[in-house]
Amino acid sequence: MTEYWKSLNEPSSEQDEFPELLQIGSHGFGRRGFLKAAGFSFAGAMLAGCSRAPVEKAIPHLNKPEEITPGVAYHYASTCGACSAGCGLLVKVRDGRPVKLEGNPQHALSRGALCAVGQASILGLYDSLRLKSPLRGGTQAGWEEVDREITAELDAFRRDRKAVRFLSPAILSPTLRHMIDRFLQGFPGARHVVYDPLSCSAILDAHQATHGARVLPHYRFERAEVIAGFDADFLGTWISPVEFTAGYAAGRSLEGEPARFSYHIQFEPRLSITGSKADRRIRVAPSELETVVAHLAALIAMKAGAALDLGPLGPPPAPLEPLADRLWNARGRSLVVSGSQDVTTQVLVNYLNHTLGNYGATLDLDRPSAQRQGNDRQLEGLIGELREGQVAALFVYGVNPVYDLPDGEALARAIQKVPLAVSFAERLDETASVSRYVCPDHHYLESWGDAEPVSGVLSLTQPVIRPLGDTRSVLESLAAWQGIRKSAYDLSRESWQASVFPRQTQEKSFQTWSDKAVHDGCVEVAPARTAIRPFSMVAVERKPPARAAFELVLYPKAGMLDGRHAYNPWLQELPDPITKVTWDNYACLSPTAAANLGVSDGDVVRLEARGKTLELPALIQPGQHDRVVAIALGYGRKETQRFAKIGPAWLHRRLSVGEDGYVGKAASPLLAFSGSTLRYSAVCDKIGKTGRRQELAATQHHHNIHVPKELGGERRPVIEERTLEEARRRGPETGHAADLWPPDHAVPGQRWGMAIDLTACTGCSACVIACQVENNVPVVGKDEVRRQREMHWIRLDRYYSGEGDSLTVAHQPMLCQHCEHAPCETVCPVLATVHSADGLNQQVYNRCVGTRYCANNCPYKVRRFNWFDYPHEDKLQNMVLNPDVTVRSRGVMEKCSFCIQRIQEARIEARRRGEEIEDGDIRTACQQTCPAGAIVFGDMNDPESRISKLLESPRRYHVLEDLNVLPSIGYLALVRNRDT
Amino acid sequence: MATVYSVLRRPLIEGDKSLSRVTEDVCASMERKPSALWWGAFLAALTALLAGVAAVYHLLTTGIGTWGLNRTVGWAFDITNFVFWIGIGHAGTLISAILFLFRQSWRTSVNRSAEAMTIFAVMCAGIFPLIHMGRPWLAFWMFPYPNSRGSLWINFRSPLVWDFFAISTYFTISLVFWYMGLLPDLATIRDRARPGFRRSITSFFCLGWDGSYRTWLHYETVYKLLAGLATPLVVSVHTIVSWDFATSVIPGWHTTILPPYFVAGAIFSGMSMVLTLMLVVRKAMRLEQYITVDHVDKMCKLILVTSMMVGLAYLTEFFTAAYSGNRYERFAFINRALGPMGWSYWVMVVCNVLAPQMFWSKRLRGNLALVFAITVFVNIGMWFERFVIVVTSLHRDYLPSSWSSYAPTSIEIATLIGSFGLFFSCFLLFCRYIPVIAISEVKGVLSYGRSRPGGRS
Amino acid sequence: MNRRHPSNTRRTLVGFFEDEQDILAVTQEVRRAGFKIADVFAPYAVHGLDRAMGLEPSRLPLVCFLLGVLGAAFKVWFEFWTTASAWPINVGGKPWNSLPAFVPVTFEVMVLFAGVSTVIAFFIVSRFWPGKKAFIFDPAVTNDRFVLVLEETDAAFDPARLRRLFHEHNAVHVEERVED
Amino acid sequence: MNQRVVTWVLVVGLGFSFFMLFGKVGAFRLPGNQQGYEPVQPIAYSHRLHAGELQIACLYCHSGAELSRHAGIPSANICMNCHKFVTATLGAMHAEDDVAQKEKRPPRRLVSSELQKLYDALGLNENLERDPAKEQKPVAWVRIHKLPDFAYFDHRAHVGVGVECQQCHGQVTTMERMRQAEDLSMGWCVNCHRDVNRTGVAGKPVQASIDCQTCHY
Repeated sequence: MTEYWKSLNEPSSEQDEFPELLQIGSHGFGRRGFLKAAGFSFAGAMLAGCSRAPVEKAIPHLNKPEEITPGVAYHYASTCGACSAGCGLLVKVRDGRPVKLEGNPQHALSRGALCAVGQASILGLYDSLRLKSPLRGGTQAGWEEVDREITAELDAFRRDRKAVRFLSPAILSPTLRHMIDRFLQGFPGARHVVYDPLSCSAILDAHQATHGARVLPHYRFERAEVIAGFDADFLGTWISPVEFTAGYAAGRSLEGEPARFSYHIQFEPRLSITGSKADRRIRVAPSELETVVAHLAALIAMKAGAALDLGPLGPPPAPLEPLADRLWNARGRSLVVSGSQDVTTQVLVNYLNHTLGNYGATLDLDRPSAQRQGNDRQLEGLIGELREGQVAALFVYGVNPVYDLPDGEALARAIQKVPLAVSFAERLDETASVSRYVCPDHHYLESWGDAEPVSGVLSLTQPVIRPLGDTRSVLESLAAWQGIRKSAYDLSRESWQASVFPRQTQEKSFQTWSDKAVHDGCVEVAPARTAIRPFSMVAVERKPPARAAFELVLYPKAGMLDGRHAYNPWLQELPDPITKVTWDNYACLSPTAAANLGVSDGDVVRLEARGKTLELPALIQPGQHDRVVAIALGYGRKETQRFAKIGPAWLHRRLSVGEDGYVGKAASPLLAFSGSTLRYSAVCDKIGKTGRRQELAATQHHHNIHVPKELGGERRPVIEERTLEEARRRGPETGHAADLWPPDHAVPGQRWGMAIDLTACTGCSACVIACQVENNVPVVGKDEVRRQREMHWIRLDRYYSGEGDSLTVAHQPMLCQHCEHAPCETVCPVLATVHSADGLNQQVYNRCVGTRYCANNCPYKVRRFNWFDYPHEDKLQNMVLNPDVTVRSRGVMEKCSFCIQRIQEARIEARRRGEEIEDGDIRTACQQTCPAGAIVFGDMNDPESRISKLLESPRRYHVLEDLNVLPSIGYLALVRNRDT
Repeated sequence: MATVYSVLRRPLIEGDKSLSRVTEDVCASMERKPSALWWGAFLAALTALLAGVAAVYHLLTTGIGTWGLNRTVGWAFDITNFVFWIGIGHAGTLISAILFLFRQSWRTSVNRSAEAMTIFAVMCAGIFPLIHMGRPWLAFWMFPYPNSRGSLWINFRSPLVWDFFAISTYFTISLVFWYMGLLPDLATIRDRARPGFRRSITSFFCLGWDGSYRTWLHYETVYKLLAGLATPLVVSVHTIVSWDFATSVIPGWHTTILPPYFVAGAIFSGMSMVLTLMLVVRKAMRLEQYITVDHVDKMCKLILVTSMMVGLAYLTEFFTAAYSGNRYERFAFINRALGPMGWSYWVMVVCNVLAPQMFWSKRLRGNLALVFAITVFVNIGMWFERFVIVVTSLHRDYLPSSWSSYAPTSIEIATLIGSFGLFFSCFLLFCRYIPVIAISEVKGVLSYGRSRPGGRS
Repeated sequence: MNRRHPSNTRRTLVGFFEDEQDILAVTQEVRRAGFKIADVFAPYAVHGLDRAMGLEPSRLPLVCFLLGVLGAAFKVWFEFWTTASAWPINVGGKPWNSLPAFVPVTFEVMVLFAGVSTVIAFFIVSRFWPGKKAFIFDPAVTNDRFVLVLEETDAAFDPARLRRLFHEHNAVHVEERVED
Repeated sequence: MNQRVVTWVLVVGLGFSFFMLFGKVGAFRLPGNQQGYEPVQPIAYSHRLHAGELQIACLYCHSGAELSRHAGIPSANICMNCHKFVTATLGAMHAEDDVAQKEKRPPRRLVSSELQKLYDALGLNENLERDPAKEQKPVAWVRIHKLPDFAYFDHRAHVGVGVECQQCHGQVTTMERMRQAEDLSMGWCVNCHRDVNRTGVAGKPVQASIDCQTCHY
């Protein structure tokens, strides 16, 4: 059924009880182009006084494109533009609309996975607040005049040799990089300044020092057997988390052949996703980090018998010696990474990796990564120039300095003074709104392009829909201002022919090569040469750590990163993998610190650092360093004003934004440049209660695997944890309980089931968003989350046990268990939830009357109730809705369906082709996107299927097995590489 | 006339009434103009009812989200109120049916109003299962009717379906039972009334009752039969209501003790509600000689007994939980008493178990003001009993990750108030327009406790 | 009950009493004397009066029983048919024929059928329907009067003797009625 | 006779209620049942002529039925495959040819009023060539067969196993104007699915699931 064309204003007869999605006919936006692109389509129209159901119009093509069959979904390979990791995409297009992003299995880095941000980025395409045309001085203008004026001014600058600056983040696209260089060549002394909002400048500087080239090594976690992380959240937000997670999981797979399990120790000030997975986790204040690394370096140097002058060092902290041994024994198979922005620390890390012989093994410098290129020193320089008004022309692409950087107000004023300030922003962000010209770039799904995230890995981008607005690819803009009138397509092909095609040998003809490349989305070519000299240690001058009562740590959240996607309601409502809080940032304090300050969850605290003050609700975060207060970046964005009234409207509704009209508070003012790099940590001068409270919208309220002490304090056997030894030993088989009932329900055909590996799962929450996109799960807004009415079909339960350095964390994806003896089914009075012949627990929305009895009776509490009709007014945004899944109306229960729409599609296609469904043909949305490959879906009746094999693992257990509800989801016990 | 009082049994009706006197006394309140007190009470009840209507309107137009429920606590005020009212509804049938079968003639002075109360309570109760649905306009899907879905029937395994049948049956039978009892009295009113509206309406509804003894014979038989049917029915209804919880898998719900526990509780709460109302009625309507201190005393004893039964149930629950060795079960009950919602548990215990202990003393049983207070306490306590069972069991079940809390919204509270409004409006109208005492039955027991030597001499 | 024959006239002797004991006694005597008692009217169900009048016990319990059984049987069949036969649907892995789960509804339906049908039957046997015009000997019958009605059927009928009998049992008033 | 009246009223009443309960409720037309819907279409296209007389296969125009969930309404260019040449009723064109032969002149092109609508939609000039001046406006057909939005029907699954189009769409070959032949109710679907599990389709055994999520998800 292509229901997504019916209009909202239909009477709700029994037929139309689900609110309809989109009425393109009445929606002027890009209709012409759209009707051509979109296939067979139904435009709903009311017929006044019609006794029957309203008349629907069916408007076919005039000339149908040969290759498109209406109603069939097509997948196009592309590259994710959501961050600078450059993961591969397969874009699912239904009737001309991209409706879902999936990872591209042929992509050399992301290997078919995608993170939460990538999954969510499709919503950006249908964002109705995206700029639809260029702006001049804040008012709409045409491309011609904008081009005319800009070129005119540029010519003037060229004549009188004015300073032209191009500001951008790490640009993965060789084509664009080349284009920018060409553009700037025209201007004497023009400079291209690169900065990463989440900077790794220190790593590049360190390599400049030790290897003579400003490169970022390509970390190969899959090869590492001992991993020492120093405040590097490589599973969460650091550089290329999807790739790293995949590698990390590969290095810790007991089912793999041969079974391997790396050892991972993490030193960090706050609990990060990475820390939550570490086998050993040690809390270190940011100021101490350098010392710890130095100690380790000294120990390793001793083992290597090399001389290393690090000045006076006390006795090394206890856990370092055993670590040094492990690292030394795993020479060439170990990896030391640090997210520190202190160059000295990074130089020491390079020293460690060099001495351990990891370069060339677990760190690849021949094929360096381009995912971070930022140079904070240059950035600092540029800001200076701007302040002094020396810059005549500033082009800002892909970054938002006014928000990203400290004292943005000053920067804003400076940019306003720049004679020719041009922003390529897709939305009117903080920087764009102070730039004279805004020349909006396409959304990446609308444009041609390419990316080389790691040298030699070329990933291509192709448009999957006509531009929805009058936007223009930045390539075309830059070309146009050089007087070149070429399409992005031609420009990209030219550069491929010139610079990429020669780097490969298999294909002779460029055409066939490029066709294949575009089709596959990713090709490997010879890496570009970079002059790197062998490691040479440089003298490090160490200054004593500034010890303070409290230190400030500014960190990116897995969903929000630096706030570039703050406009995205899915990401705003995504519970943080660690704190489980949505729609806000907050000041994380360790339990001890909180007790000392006398604050509890939700107490607003005022903190002062670097002469700035910030007021945020406190959140008690176990496993955090007692002298650290951690605050997430990326909040308080201008674009979050749109969320003021999101969610259902009713008597007691509260708004999703704060008094200032934004979601959360911007922490970037607390950043600062120091020692040539942008620092994410600082001394916190003052912190205290304000006496006000602000209730946070968390999706989990009891965090401990044990019940409260005063109520018995016993452990709930929800998570099974094993040490590596126990896991290697073959565990006890979980026997099948006796059954009172006659075997009335044979499952002859397929019997769908799922296996979830808790060892692999990092809690990154990509599955949550993937499921939300695939199954049209509504966004409910902060207030509803506060009332614990979030709608996510799959949630990640996060349990703690222990505290401080001995804190252990478990992430558990929890979704409908499709129990064979489902308690929900028996209690439904109207047969709205019953069992299918292939073992699925079916929820039939249109039969549901909403007694909520099933949800009450669900031991896993995975059923979600539509408390309201969740708004679907934004007709453009509705285009992202999956046409194969009903949009649920108010008053009905919903839950995970094991992506039944995918099962049906596969089944019907197989039948049409006359084939059998192969194992792996059907992949649920959560499974498809999981970077760690923790989720496996399949047919439990097929002894050869992957899931059957996994379910035979000794680690397999069922949650609440003793209830004998016989879940179809088996969990694989959580294994940690430690002795207890 | 010389009357000799039996030394063995005190008469049920005081003041040596003659047959016609009884008629006079009972009908008096219907025939005189409503008092200011009545009007005050009625308007108050009506206002409460309107508040409820407004709340329900907002609910139906906006969604269940207007209640304080969440993903973990799917039922709270709605089902609490439902069970509460159903419980209230049990006293009527108990008094009229069970006491009838046990030949408890004292019931005759209270059974009429108790039955009326039953009907109104069941009406209030019936509202909640309806409005607690996400899509109440589809409530008719609960009924197994042939349909164009090939026929798709309903799930007879679901306790909610059992509930649906139990409640509707209970309501129908109670109504019929009540109406049967009403027939002769309607005739009485008909024959007293001057020609006009009252007479025509009563003569329409009394179906042409003429007091023929042949009719009386059948009538008595039917009354016995209905009583015989209603007795197991009343037990079954609350048993089934308890199965809504007992058949689930939620710790704190999934207990075999619930059925007897619920039935006892129902009688307990029903009795106290009857007593609350009777104490007011006998004063306001000057029926002290019909509803005597003796009646009150008997009912107090019943309340005391049931209170002990309920108290025993509370203890047994904890014992079974502790003895079961089931960690979830054990936790559910510890949490019930000491968890974040423990206060509601202790309100329940104080009101239901401790307060009624005063009824051990005959003197206190005679102190009507105190009795009134205690019965009100019991009603509050019984409401909280249901709240404790529904909410505290749900809000912390198996997975600690989905533990949550619950707080009612103004809408829910208004709905509860509204249900009381409905109940009292109906009851006040009943007091006004229908004999609150079964005239013919009272006449039947007038002789009880006195003997007359050979009629008039 | 007033069985009227429009064709031929009907003569009755009616006695009014004020007390339960009186009506019981007089009814017994009249019956012993072999007169045909047309009917007795009372404001409430006087115990023992049925024996005094020599009435058969009501047969309504039979109706109640049969309809109850019928209702239960029908419901059991219906539940089995819908859940296990017409459209068997796997509900929580429970057996197709979950007999125990059918018991509650069956019971309720049994009670419903039995109860309602008995009452309907009662209305039928005593010729009740809404708005029926009742035949009233005396409005006080529903208040405090007991009325004994004798039908003058044959020659043996002796009004004088009966009047005496009535007055012995403190009849407040005796009258003869002729209807046609 | 009063008692007789009462008895009759009761008997009739009970009888009626039983009829309501177990009589053919399906006979009543329920809301949402569009059986017999036969709207006027923008172009008076005749299935009788094309599918009946000329015996053009259903899948020639509704090609989607094999490959996609939607059978699809043919795009105008499909029509033009024939109507590039056939511009009016065959009789009229033959007559014109004869006249033209007599008068020794090339035959004039006759264009029927209905086909003119098609050409207008495509923005063609009188020689049936694209006229850039004219705006193209797709033909807005009135949709007849539609299921509620929570029911997912897939043509592939049915055409694939050889279910006749007529089974659901009725005797299209006799319909001058398209009409909804069946009521497309859930019962109608389910009963067919039940039957074919016993009888099979066109001799071949099939398994047609009657799980809820065959159609509802």
